[in-house]
Formats: sequence, C-alpha cells, structure tokens
Amino acid sequence: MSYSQSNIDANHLKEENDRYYAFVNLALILAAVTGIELVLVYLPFPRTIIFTILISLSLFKFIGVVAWFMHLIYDKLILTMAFGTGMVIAFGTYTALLFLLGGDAVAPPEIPGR
Amino acid sequence: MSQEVAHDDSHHNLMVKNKKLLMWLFLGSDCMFFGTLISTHLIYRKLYPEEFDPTLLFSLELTSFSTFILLMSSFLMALSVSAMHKGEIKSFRRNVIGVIFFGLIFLGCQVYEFAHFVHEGLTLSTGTFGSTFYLMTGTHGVHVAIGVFWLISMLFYSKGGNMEAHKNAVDVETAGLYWHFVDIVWIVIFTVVYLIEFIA
Amino acid sequence: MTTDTTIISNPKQNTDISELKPELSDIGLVRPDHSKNVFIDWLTTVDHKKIGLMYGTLALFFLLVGGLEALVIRTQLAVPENDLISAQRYNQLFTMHGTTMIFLAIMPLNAAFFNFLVPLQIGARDVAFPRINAFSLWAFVAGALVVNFGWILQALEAFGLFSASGPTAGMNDFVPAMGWFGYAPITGKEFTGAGTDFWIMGLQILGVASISASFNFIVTIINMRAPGVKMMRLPVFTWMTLIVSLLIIFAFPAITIALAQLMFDRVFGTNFFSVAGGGQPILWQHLFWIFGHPEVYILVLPAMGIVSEVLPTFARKPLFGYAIVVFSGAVIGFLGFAVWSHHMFTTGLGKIATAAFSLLTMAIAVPTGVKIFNWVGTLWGGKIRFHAPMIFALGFVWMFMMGGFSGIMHSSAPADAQQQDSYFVIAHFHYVAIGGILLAIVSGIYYWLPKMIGRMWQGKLNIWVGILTVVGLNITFFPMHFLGLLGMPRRTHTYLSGFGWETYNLVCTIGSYILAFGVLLLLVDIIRCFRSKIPAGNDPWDARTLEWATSSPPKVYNFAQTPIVNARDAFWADKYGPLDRKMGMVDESHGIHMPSQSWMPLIASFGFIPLGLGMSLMQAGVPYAGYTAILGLVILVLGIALWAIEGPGGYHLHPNKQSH
Amino acid sequence: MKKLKALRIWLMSILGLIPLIFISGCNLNTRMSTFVTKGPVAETQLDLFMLTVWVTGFIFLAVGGVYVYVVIRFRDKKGDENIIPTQGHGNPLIELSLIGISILLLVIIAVPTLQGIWYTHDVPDDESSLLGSWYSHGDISDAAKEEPFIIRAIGYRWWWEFEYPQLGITTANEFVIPAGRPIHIELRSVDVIHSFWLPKIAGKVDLIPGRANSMWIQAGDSKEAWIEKNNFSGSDSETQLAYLKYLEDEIYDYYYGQCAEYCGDSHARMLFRAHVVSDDRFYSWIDRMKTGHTKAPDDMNWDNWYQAYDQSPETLTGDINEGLKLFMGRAKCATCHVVKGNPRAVGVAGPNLTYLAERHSIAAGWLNHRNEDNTVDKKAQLANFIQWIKHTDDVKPGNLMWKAKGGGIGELQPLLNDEEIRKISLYLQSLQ
Ligand code: HEA
Ligand code: HEA
Ligand code: HEC
Ligand code: CUA
Ligand SMILES: [Cu+2]
Repeated sequence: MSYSQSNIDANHLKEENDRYYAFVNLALILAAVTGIELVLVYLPFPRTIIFTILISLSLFKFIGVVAWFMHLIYDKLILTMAFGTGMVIAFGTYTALLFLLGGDAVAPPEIPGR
Repeated sequence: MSQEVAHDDSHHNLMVKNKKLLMWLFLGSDCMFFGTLISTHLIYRKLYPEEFDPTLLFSLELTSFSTFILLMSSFLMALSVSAMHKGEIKSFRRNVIGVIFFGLIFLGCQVYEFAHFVHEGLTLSTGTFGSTFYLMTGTHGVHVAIGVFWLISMLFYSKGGNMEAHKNAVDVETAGLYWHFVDIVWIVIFTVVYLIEFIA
Repeated sequence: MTTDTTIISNPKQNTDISELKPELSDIGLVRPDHSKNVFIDWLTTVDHKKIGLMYGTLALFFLLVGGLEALVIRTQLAVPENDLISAQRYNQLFTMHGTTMIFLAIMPLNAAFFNFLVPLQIGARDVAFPRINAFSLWAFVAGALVVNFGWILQALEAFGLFSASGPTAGMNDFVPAMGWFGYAPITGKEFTGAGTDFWIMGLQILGVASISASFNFIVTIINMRAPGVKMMRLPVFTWMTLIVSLLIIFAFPAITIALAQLMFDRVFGTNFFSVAGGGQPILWQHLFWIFGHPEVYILVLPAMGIVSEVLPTFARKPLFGYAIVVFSGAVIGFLGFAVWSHHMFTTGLGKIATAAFSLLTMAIAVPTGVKIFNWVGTLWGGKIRFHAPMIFALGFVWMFMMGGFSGIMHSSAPADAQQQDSYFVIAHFHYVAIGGILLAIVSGIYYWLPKMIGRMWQGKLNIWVGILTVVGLNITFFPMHFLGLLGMPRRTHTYLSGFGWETYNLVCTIGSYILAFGVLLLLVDIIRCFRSKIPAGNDPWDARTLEWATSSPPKVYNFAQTPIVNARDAFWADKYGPLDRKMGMVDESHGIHMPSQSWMPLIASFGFIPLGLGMSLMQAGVPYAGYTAILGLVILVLGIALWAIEGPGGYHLHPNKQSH
Repeated sequence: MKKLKALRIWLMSILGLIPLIFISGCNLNTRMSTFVTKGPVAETQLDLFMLTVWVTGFIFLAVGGVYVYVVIRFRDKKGDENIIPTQGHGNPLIELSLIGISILLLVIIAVPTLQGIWYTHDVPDDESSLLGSWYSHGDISDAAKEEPFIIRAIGYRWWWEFEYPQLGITTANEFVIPAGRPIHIELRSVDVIHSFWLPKIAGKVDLIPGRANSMWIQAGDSKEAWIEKNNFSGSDSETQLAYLKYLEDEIYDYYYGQCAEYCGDSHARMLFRAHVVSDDRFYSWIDRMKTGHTKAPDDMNWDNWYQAYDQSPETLTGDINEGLKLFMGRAKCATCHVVKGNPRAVGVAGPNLTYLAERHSIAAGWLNHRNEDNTVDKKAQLANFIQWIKHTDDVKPGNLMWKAKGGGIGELQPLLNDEEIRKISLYLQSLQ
C-alpha cells in the first residue's frame, strides 16, 4: 500500500543518506566519550564532581543512542511515549527505592538475642 | 505476499508498524526489568559498601573495550537498518555480519570476565555482591546472546534474496531497536556498576 | 449502518469458511485452518472471540476453585479451636485462595472481556497479533497448571506415596504455604518446600502470559481502530483496557525479576533475600508491592470500565464527564506506582517515607472519587432501567465505595498500625474485590453474554443472584472490620475462645455460604442462558457502543465491512443521532483478510509445563526433573522458532459475495 | 415491574445489614480490642481511626444519599419506554468543586496523620522519657540513664524472647512492664518475619531479620499527661492518690498480644502477654528475675544438688527432684532452656523458664491457666504442662521443641512416659 517500492526510492533514499552522517558522527562521539569516561575516573577531582560528570556523560550517550540510532527523533511521538513512560516509571520508582533502603536500618551484626 | 501486508497494515491509525510499536513497548517494559536488576545491585552496594571491593577485581580496560565494541556494533546496526530501508541487501548483510561479530566479541569478553571472576573467588553466592552482579550482567548477556541469535537467523534468511525492503525493513528495524536497547542498558551498567567504583 | 444492516446475512457463511482449502505454511505443514474437528479448531484458534470465551470459562472454573478454598477456610474458622484441617493445610488454602482468585480468576476474567470486546469496540477484525494472543491464553493455562500441580503431590503425600528428597528433603509442603505475597525469608529453602517452587514457576509463567497479552492489546488499541475511532471516542472499557495493559507491562517486570532472584536463591544459593548471606528480606517486600499495588488497580480498572459501559446504557445517557473519567483512570493507574509502601507501614520505613506514602495513598481517593461522582452524574436525569446488568453495576458503585473508604482508613499510617495484617485488611479488600470487581464482572456477564453467544437470558434467577451475593458479601465481610479491630490477625488457622471473636466468625461463615450460593445460582443462570431458545438479536439492551452493531454472536470477521465512526457512542449516535454522526462503511471489495490458525502458540506455551514442573520437582528431589525442565525449554524455543518461520498466512473472505 | 426488582434488592441488602449493626453493638471491650486503649500510642492510633471513620462516614452519607435519591428519582417509569433523556455530557464546574471538596476532606485526615506519624514513631524526646529520670532501684549504667527504657523483643518461630539489656534479665512470652513509663522496644528476629502487636497499648511493628526495627509503647498515661488530660487540680498528695487510683482501676492489668505477620505453621499460636504493674512490683520482679532460683528442690544448694545428681542420684527423691533429674538429663530440657540460678540449665534454643510457674500461660500464650483475678489456676497449669510436654507437636504443629534435627523431645528414644512427664511438670510448677 503506502510502502511501494518507488516510494522508498524517492523519499527514503535521501533521508537515509542524511542520517548516515549523523550516525557516523554519533559513533565517533560515543567512542570519544567512553574514552573520556575511562580517563575521568582516575583524575584527582572531588568525588561528587566526577560522579556528576560521569552520570551526565552516560545520560548523554543514552540519549544519543535512543534518539539517533533508534530513530526516536525521526519517528512518531507515540513511540517516545511508549518508551518514555517505562523509563520514567522505572527511574522514578527505583530512585525512590534507593532512598528508601537506607543503611541505617540494617541490623547490627550482633545476632539478635545472643 | 501482498495479502499479508494488507492484513498487517490494513488501517494503522498512526502509521506506525505494529511490530515496531510492539518492540518499543517491550523496551519500555524492559526498562523496568533492568531497573529492578540494577537497583537491586546498587541497593546492596549502598547497604554494604565494605562487603566487597570490586576495584580489585574489575578491569576497567577490558570493560571499556567491550563497551566500545558494543557501541560500535550499535553503529553498524544503525547502518544496516538504514541499508535495509534503502533496499541495499548486500550492504545490509555486510553490516549485520559486523554487528554479529562485535556481539560475539562482547560475549567473549563477558565469558572471559565471568571465568576470571569465578576463578578469583567471586561466585553467585559470594555475599550479595556476587548474586546481584552476576544476575544483572548475566541477564544483559542473555539479551545480547538472543540478539546475536536473532541477527544470525536474519542473516541466513536474507541469503536467498528472501528479504525485500518494503516487506522486511520493519523486521530489521525491530531487531535493530532491540540491539540498541541492549547497548544503552550497557551504557548505564558501565557507568553505575563499573566506573563509579573506581572514582578515587 | 443501523442495527439490521450488518450485511452478513448470508446463511451459508460458516460453511463457506470450512470449505476453503487448507493451505500450507512456509515450513510446508498443513495449517490447521477450517478444521472440521472442533477440538483442533479451538486449540489452534487465533480468533479473539474464541480465546476470550476460553479465558472466561477457565476463569469461572478457577473462581469456583478459589471460592471452594475460601469456603473451607471459613468452615475451619466457624468456631474457635476448630481442628477440621491442619495448620499446614489451612496455610496452603489461604495462599492458594489468594493466588487463585487474583491470578487465575479475576485477571483472566478481565482478560476474557478484553479479548472478546476490545476488537469489537474499536471496529477491528482481530487483535494486532492473533497468534501472540493464543500464546497468552495457553501460557495462562500452563501457569495455572504449574501453580496447582502441588495438590496432586500433596494428595500422594497424604497417602504416604510421595515425599520430598533432595534440596528440600523433609519439607513435605508441595502446595505453597507462605501467603499470596510470599514474603521473604519464609520462601527460603530453610523454611518452605517445593510448594514455593511451584508458586515461583507458576507465577513466572502467568506473568509471561499477562505481559505478552498486554503488548498485544496496547498495539491493537493504538493501531487497529476503525476509521473515525479517535482515542477520545474509544469506549471507556477499551480505555481501561489500554491503561491496565500499560500497568501490566510496567508492573510485572518487578515481580518477574523478584521471582527470578528468589528462584536463584532457592536453586543456586544466591543471597538476594537470604539473611545469612547479607540479603535483606525487606527488599522482596518493596519489589513485590511495586508490582502488587499496581496489580490491585489492574484488577479493578476493568471493572470500572464495565460499569462505565453499563450505567450509560441503562440510564440512556452518555457517561457524565467522559474525558475526566478516562483521565482519572490514567491518574489512578500511574499514582498506583507511587504508593506501594502503604502495604509496608509497619515495617519501619522511617517517618518521612511513611508520611509520603500515607499522603500519596490518600491522593488516590481523589481520582477514584471523580469516577464515583461521574457515575452518579450519569444516572442523574437519566431513565434508569433495572435490568440485570444494571442491578449489579449499581451494587458495584455502592460496595466499591465502602471498600474504598476502608482503604482510606488504612492510608492513615498510625491507624493502619492497628489494622495491618488483621481481618480489617481482609474486609477492605474483599469489599473492593467482591463488592467491587466481582459484582462488576457479573454485571459484565449479564450485559455481554447475549452478545457472546447470541442467546438471551431467561427467567428471574438474576434477582436471586443479586440478593444472595450482595447480602451474602455484606454478612461475610462487614463483621470482619470488627474482627480486625478487635484484634484478630489474618492467616491464623484457628483462634482461642474468649477474645470476643466467636460470634463474628460464625456470622462470617454463614455469610460466605450465602454468597457461595449466590455464585452457584449465577452459574446455573449462565447455563440456562446457554440453553436458552430466545435469540438475543444484535442489540438487546438498546446499547451505545460499536460491538452492538454487529450480529450476536459476531461472525469470525466481526464486521462484514469495517465501520467508519463519527461519534463517541458510535452505535447510539447511529441509531438516534443527527445524520452527520451516523456510521459509514469502508469499501472492502477486495475481501476480508483473516489470519490463519496455528499450532505453534499452543506448542510453545506448553513447553512451559515441563519447564515449570521440572524446575520445581528438581527441588523436591525427583529424578530427571532437571532434564524435563530442559526439554520444556527446548519445546518452548522450538515452538517459537517454528512460529516465526511458518509465517502468518491468512486467507480472504467475501462475506456478502462468494468466497474464493 | 422492573424497577421494583432493584428496590427490593436494596431493601434486602439493608435488611441484611441490620444483624450486622446488631453485632457491632456487641461488646467492643474485649481482650485485644483496639477500641479500648490503654496507652498514648494506641490512643493516638484510635483517634486517627475514628477521624477517618467520621470523615468517610460523612462522605458515605452524602454520596450514598444522593446516589439512592438519584436511583429512585430517575428510575424508568411506566410509559417512559420511548423517552430519550437529554444527552448531557458533563459539567466541569461540578467536577472541579467535588474534587476540591474531596481534597479538603483529605486534608482533614492528612494533618493529624502526619502528627500521628511523628508522635508514634519513637519515645517522646524529653527528659522524663529517660530511664534515669524514674528508675530508682539498683544501679544502672550511666549510658542507660541517658537512654529510654529498652526492651528487646526477639521473634522465634513460634515464641517470643524479651530482653531487658539495661537491667540484665531475659524472659519469654510474658513480660512485665511498669505503668506510665515510656519504653523503647527493639524488634529483632532470628528466622522469619514476625510482628509485635499489643492492641490495647500500641499498633504493630514488624520484626524483620537483618533489620533494626523499633517502636515505643507506654501503658497508661504518665502523671503529667494524666493531670493535663483530666484538668486535675489539687495538692500534690491528692494528685498522687488520684493518679494511683487511675492506674489501679484502669491500667494495672494483664494484656494480650499476638504475632501479626504470617510466620509459618504455628503463626496462629504465637501469642504473648504483657503484665503492667506498679513501679514497686516491677522492681521486685526484676530482683527475682535477676537472682533466679537460688535453691534446688528440698531447699538444697545447687552445688550440693549437682554433687548428689552426679554421684548418687538415687538420694534425690520426691516428684520434684525426680522431675528436675529428668529435666537435666534424659529429657534434654536443660540443653535448650535457661533456668536462672540453675548453673547447668543454660540452653538458649528455647524460652527462658525462670519463674515459669508464675506466668499465666505457656506455649507462647496458647495454653492458659489464669484466673480472672490474676492468680494462677494451679490445676489447669499442671494439666497444661503435661499437655505441652506430651503433645508438643499437636499444641504447636512443627515447633522446634518437638523436632529439632535430632535435639527435640519428639526424637527421644524412648519417648517420655506419662509418669515422667507428670514429674517434670511438677518440677516446672515449683519454679515460682
Ligand atoms: C482490588 C482492588 C483494590 C482497590 C481498588 C483498593 C483501593 C484502595 N486501597 Fe487497598 N488493598 C487491596 C486491594 C485494593 N485496594 C488488597 C488486595 C490489599 C491487601 C493485600 C494483602 O495484604 O493481602 C489492600 C490493602 C491496602 C492497604 C494496606 C493495608 C495493610 O496491609 O496494612 C492500604 C493502605 O493504605 C490500602 C489502601 C487503599 C486505598 C487508599 C484505596 C483507594 O484506591 C480507594 C479509593 C476509593 C474511595 C476513597 C471511595 C470513593 C471515593 C469517594 C466517594 C470520593 C471522596 C472520598 C474521600 C475524599 C475520602 N489497601
Ligand atoms: C479478588 C479476589 C478474591 C475473591 C473473589 C475472594 C473471595 C472470597 N474470600 Fe478471599 N482472599 C483474597 C482474594 C479474594 N477472595 C486474597 C488475596 C486473600 C489473602 C490471601 C493471603 O492471605 O495470602 C484472601 C483471604 C481470605 C480470607 C482470610 C484468610 C486468612 O487470612 O486466614 C478469607 C476468610 O474468610 C477469605 C474469604 C473469602 C470468601 C468467603 C470469598 C467468597 O467471595 C467466595 C465465594 C464463593 C465462590 C465464589 C465459589 C462458589 C462455590 C460454590 C458454589 C461451591 C459449589 C461448587 C462446587 C461443589 C463445584 N479470603
Ligand atoms: C530442642 C530444644 C528443646 C528441648 C530439648 C526442650 N525444649 Fe522446651 N521449648 C523449646 C522451644 C523452641 C520452645 C518454644 C516452642 C514454641 O512455643 O513454639 C519451648 C517451649 C517450652 C515451654 C513453654 C515456655 C513458654 O513460656 O511458653 C516449656 C514449659 C518447655 N519448653 C519445657 C520443656 C521441657 C519440660 C523440656 C524437656 C522435657 C523441654 N522444654 C525440652 C525448645 C526445647
Ligand atoms: Cu510469628 Cu506470626
Ligand atoms: Cu495497595
């Protein structure tokens, strides 16, 4: 139906060729970021700073792959919603859980009783 | 064949292929799967920071290498999806072979890593660290293995000219989405399980 | 297109289908299509209506099983210090009662309605992935079998014919006995035997069934709507299906992983929840309720959907505040992910967390209240006709409200400290479960069964069903509020006299028999409906939504020609609305494409049986059980592989002309 | 007559509710009633509960009233069959105001709830909650003076251990506390999850293995709180007298509690008791628990008794001595139980049996021998001891005294005979 052979040639070819460069660039950036991350952990900066940078970099890579390799920015909004809902629920729930299970609640090793 | 298309696409209100939507929903759901696994690991790391010192065992070089490999496989996957959309079956096959090859390297690294860790005394029942680490990375590894298996069967299927852009592009794209997802899960694991352990 | 113009009036239609020639699938096997053998036809069907009917029948069966378990529980508790059944048996019974009711009765009953109605309500021919749909059904059957398999072993054990060896030697509980939420560490292998393994494997399989079905429904609802069925024109029941399916795919992973971790603890000696190795049992509670609370809304939202269909029909008015009802359904669903710890108020969460979850829980009363208000608003100014479905729907609103109020009482954490794990909780959730969900489902049965089977109810038995269930449920569960507040803990197989619990318990027990009698009469009525001679006609209730536009029962292809919808209550608008709101028809002169039937979903999902049983029996020390499990896995993988290779197939029908 | 159908059903339902209201008129002052509160924690919890009842009750009447009215008013009347009512779609104003009212009503519950959460969480943060502020009997460590009074409740399948770490004593299943004093309870479990529930004094908190939970309880109001609550004014001695009378009349008592989290086969039989007494009686109980049973039967010094037991057991005659011999020997009781004073009864797998005969129940509260006037029914007690030792497994299916991987009395070869059991029981009765 709407996906006839001629259609592909006309519209998609150009689109796909444009994307090609985006992909190559992204791949290069991803490789570079991974290298940076590797170096970063050994740098003598305060923990929190490195931690924050690492998380941001990983978020950046994450978004890069999702948006371009997985075509989310090119694709229908409904797909972003499907995935995003899962992401948000998972992230929210497990961040909350991480805070809920604090170390202070762990019983001291003395076996209860004796 | 045209009838299948007729059925599959009869009236898609949003013009998103069913299979693709299914895969995205699955990935949304998979976020919860991996969320549970990763958070279990992090929770126990937080509760028992002293239980185990992974920096003595982890090799950042190896893990960075396999991270790099996986990222590049993702790149090739993107290319092969693109090729499929353009109807360039040959190029598609070339790229997919690359993806499979990289995927196997990743799996090899993981097998090596596991074997090494077990040899060094970190087993499934070594405290909570062993349990959470192996189940999490193992589940990821199984995802990679399934992906490899899937791509291999696709490769075979495409051999006799069975694949056509208008018909199978969505299949390749779906497999591609899956593969990329496995990659982004690893991006997260790489940071929160490996890298941050090494912050000085 | 009005009531009688469904074009499908070719009486030779069915024979036409069965005269189609069987085709070969891509792997060269004959497809089981158009089989003359009834069994093969049902086993390999991909027709959402048949699948729905099978879900419904099985679920009603398990409702009986779960109800019977409840009756034994109630009989045991009728008098203090009763020794009708042993402590172990009692513990197994309440565990299986809870598990059965929730996973094997209510959820599949909801699934039955989803399956049957959703494609009809959106004007589709079938769900998006018919074979996955069949797979979900059979995986549910496999899971149900695995969970209940322990009863056989337990019977053998009672006669001294079987006892556990291997990893759980000496623990002869083959039916799970740790409560439906299986709190660690009692699920550890130091404390419970193979019953827990059956439970783990069974729930895991049921989870696969539910998740895969849900993907299917979401894709169906988003993608397969007939022209003009915009999202904001979907019937509320379909909306609730969509929301529930989303809840399922986001909530079940938490329990799937938790179960996997538990399974690893038991089989491979990991330390997720075992205290000796540093595991924190509390983590299980969190993971379980991250699933468990959304689960209760998974149970109740379809019920609300049913009621939102029945009330407008019998009040002859559109649903009051459609958009806000839909929206509040979504809010309930997603707030449901933020309140899980209200089941854990007594576990020492700390002040801040307790306060946060307390307030968030209360917040859920607002969107729920919105629904109640809108239902009342729907009735306001209507012409209320008291047919059987309406009676139960009206009962639902009332009883659910009462159950909701005891939920609010729980939500105040300090007050809950006195209520948690007491009969007050039992009262709360049976009000929402029976007064709420079950009444709504009964309402749904009375409403849609004529559509499903094409026959009309006869007689006045429904009045008695109504009286007995409503009265019975109140007599059974109302006193439980007092029992709980007078200190009776739940899950106790017996109790001492002198605590002031005797009378209440006796009354509860009597009530449960009244209730059971009501359910029994419902079944009788259903059977009478099946044997009824009165044809239902397309639209017996003067209803509003699309499913009533087609024949009863609908033909395989649902609509001879895909309707074009121009209004929210599409069928009502078609009957009574202005001209521009009436339905149109898609021109489908090329014929209707029907999916082929297949063996593969059945085969693949039945691989779960040896897999689940093998893993569990291994724990009980049965020889070769491990190999059985591997065999199951092989069957599963093979089934899925063949499924992929055989191709979807399909054939064309020309309802109003000749088939080719 | 379709409309009558539904009306009849509702009528019947309401009739069905009448007997329920009858029962609810029943006695709410029962042993574990949460309606009869005997301490500030339970009181806070009850107040909150009643608040939720009033608020939801109000909504119930309002919404339910409108509902019934609507159903009756808008029913389909004869001849209306073909009338189609106005197809109204909703009214945002009504919706919003109802949402607003709901939120308002929830705030009425929410604010006291927050206060309640903070209040019930742990002992009040004030001077008079510290152990040092009221404990005036014997020495306690300086650290203890700066802490609240601590009792550690430890859950076992299926019994309770109560430790008083600051006072150095341990008891089981029945514990004694002074009235009007805040107590911090540490909750620990050795096996699975249990839950500590003493309804009249406080709601429950779980005992979770691997987790350090705690709660606080207090039986009866403190003097200050009591004065404030009753607006009492009078001289110091009058106040003291009136306060003591309040404690005497309402608080000193024997309270029933139970494990509230499913913990396996005998979860139903994991009960416990709290004995609330005056400071003086509490002190004397502490003294006795600390010293334990200084003398063996026949007023013998333990050293002498053991000498005789080791060298010439036949000289130890009489039922109680025979019972004790079995207790120490063949019956293996001493391998699992502590009897304070007895230097060889130091097993810790089972409940501490010091002054067992003074408790009003055994088997974690399942077998009772208490008279209403708070004395022990000696005959019932003996019967209970005998039943417990003889039918341990029936009284509590699966319990660890009967079968304990080779250590339980159910695994003895040969099993104890009736005569032996009677003698052991008589010995147990001498523990007072
Ligand atoms: C089946 C469905 C179902 C539904 C719909 C609900 C609905 C609610 N539940 Fe319930 N619940 C269960 C099933 C359900 N529950 C089960 C199975 C358990 C026990 C599990 C176990 O332990 O085994 C449980 C347990 C449970 C607990 C834990 C108790 C404990 O163990 O200590 C709590 C605590 O907060 C709770 C709260 C609520 C609340 C606030 C709602 C709300 O959604 C209710 C909202 C509805 C209303 C309030 C009525 C209508 C509203 C109005 C008329 C508007 C105006 C009202 C106000 C402003 C108050 N539930
Ligand atoms: C949605 C689910 C649901 C439903 C519908 C029910 C229905 C009933 N439940 Fe339910 N119940 C639960 C979910 C449900 N329950 C859960 C989750 C638990 C917690 C489990 C746990 O603690 O782990 C529980 C626990 C529970 C307890 C507490 C046990 C304990 O804690 O010790 C009790 C006690 O009275 C009870 C009673 C009943 C009764 C009398 C019914 C009645 O409605 C049943 C009515 C009867 C029938 C529906 C069947 C009719 C049968 C016949 C007509 C017999 C004739 C048939 C033949 C001869 C073939 N249930
Ligand atoms: C294997 C260890 C073991 C042995 C041996 C043992 N007990 Fe026990 N005992 C227990 C345990 C454990 C309990 C708690 C059981 C329960 O309540 O579930 C208990 C409970 C009791 C109680 C009830 C205490 C209370 O306060 O409720 C009494 C009395 C008692 N034992 C007496 C005896 C006597 C007498 C013997 C010897 C004949 C004996 N025990 C031998 C372990 C043991
Ligand atoms: Cu301990 Cu229940
Ligand atoms: Cu909940």
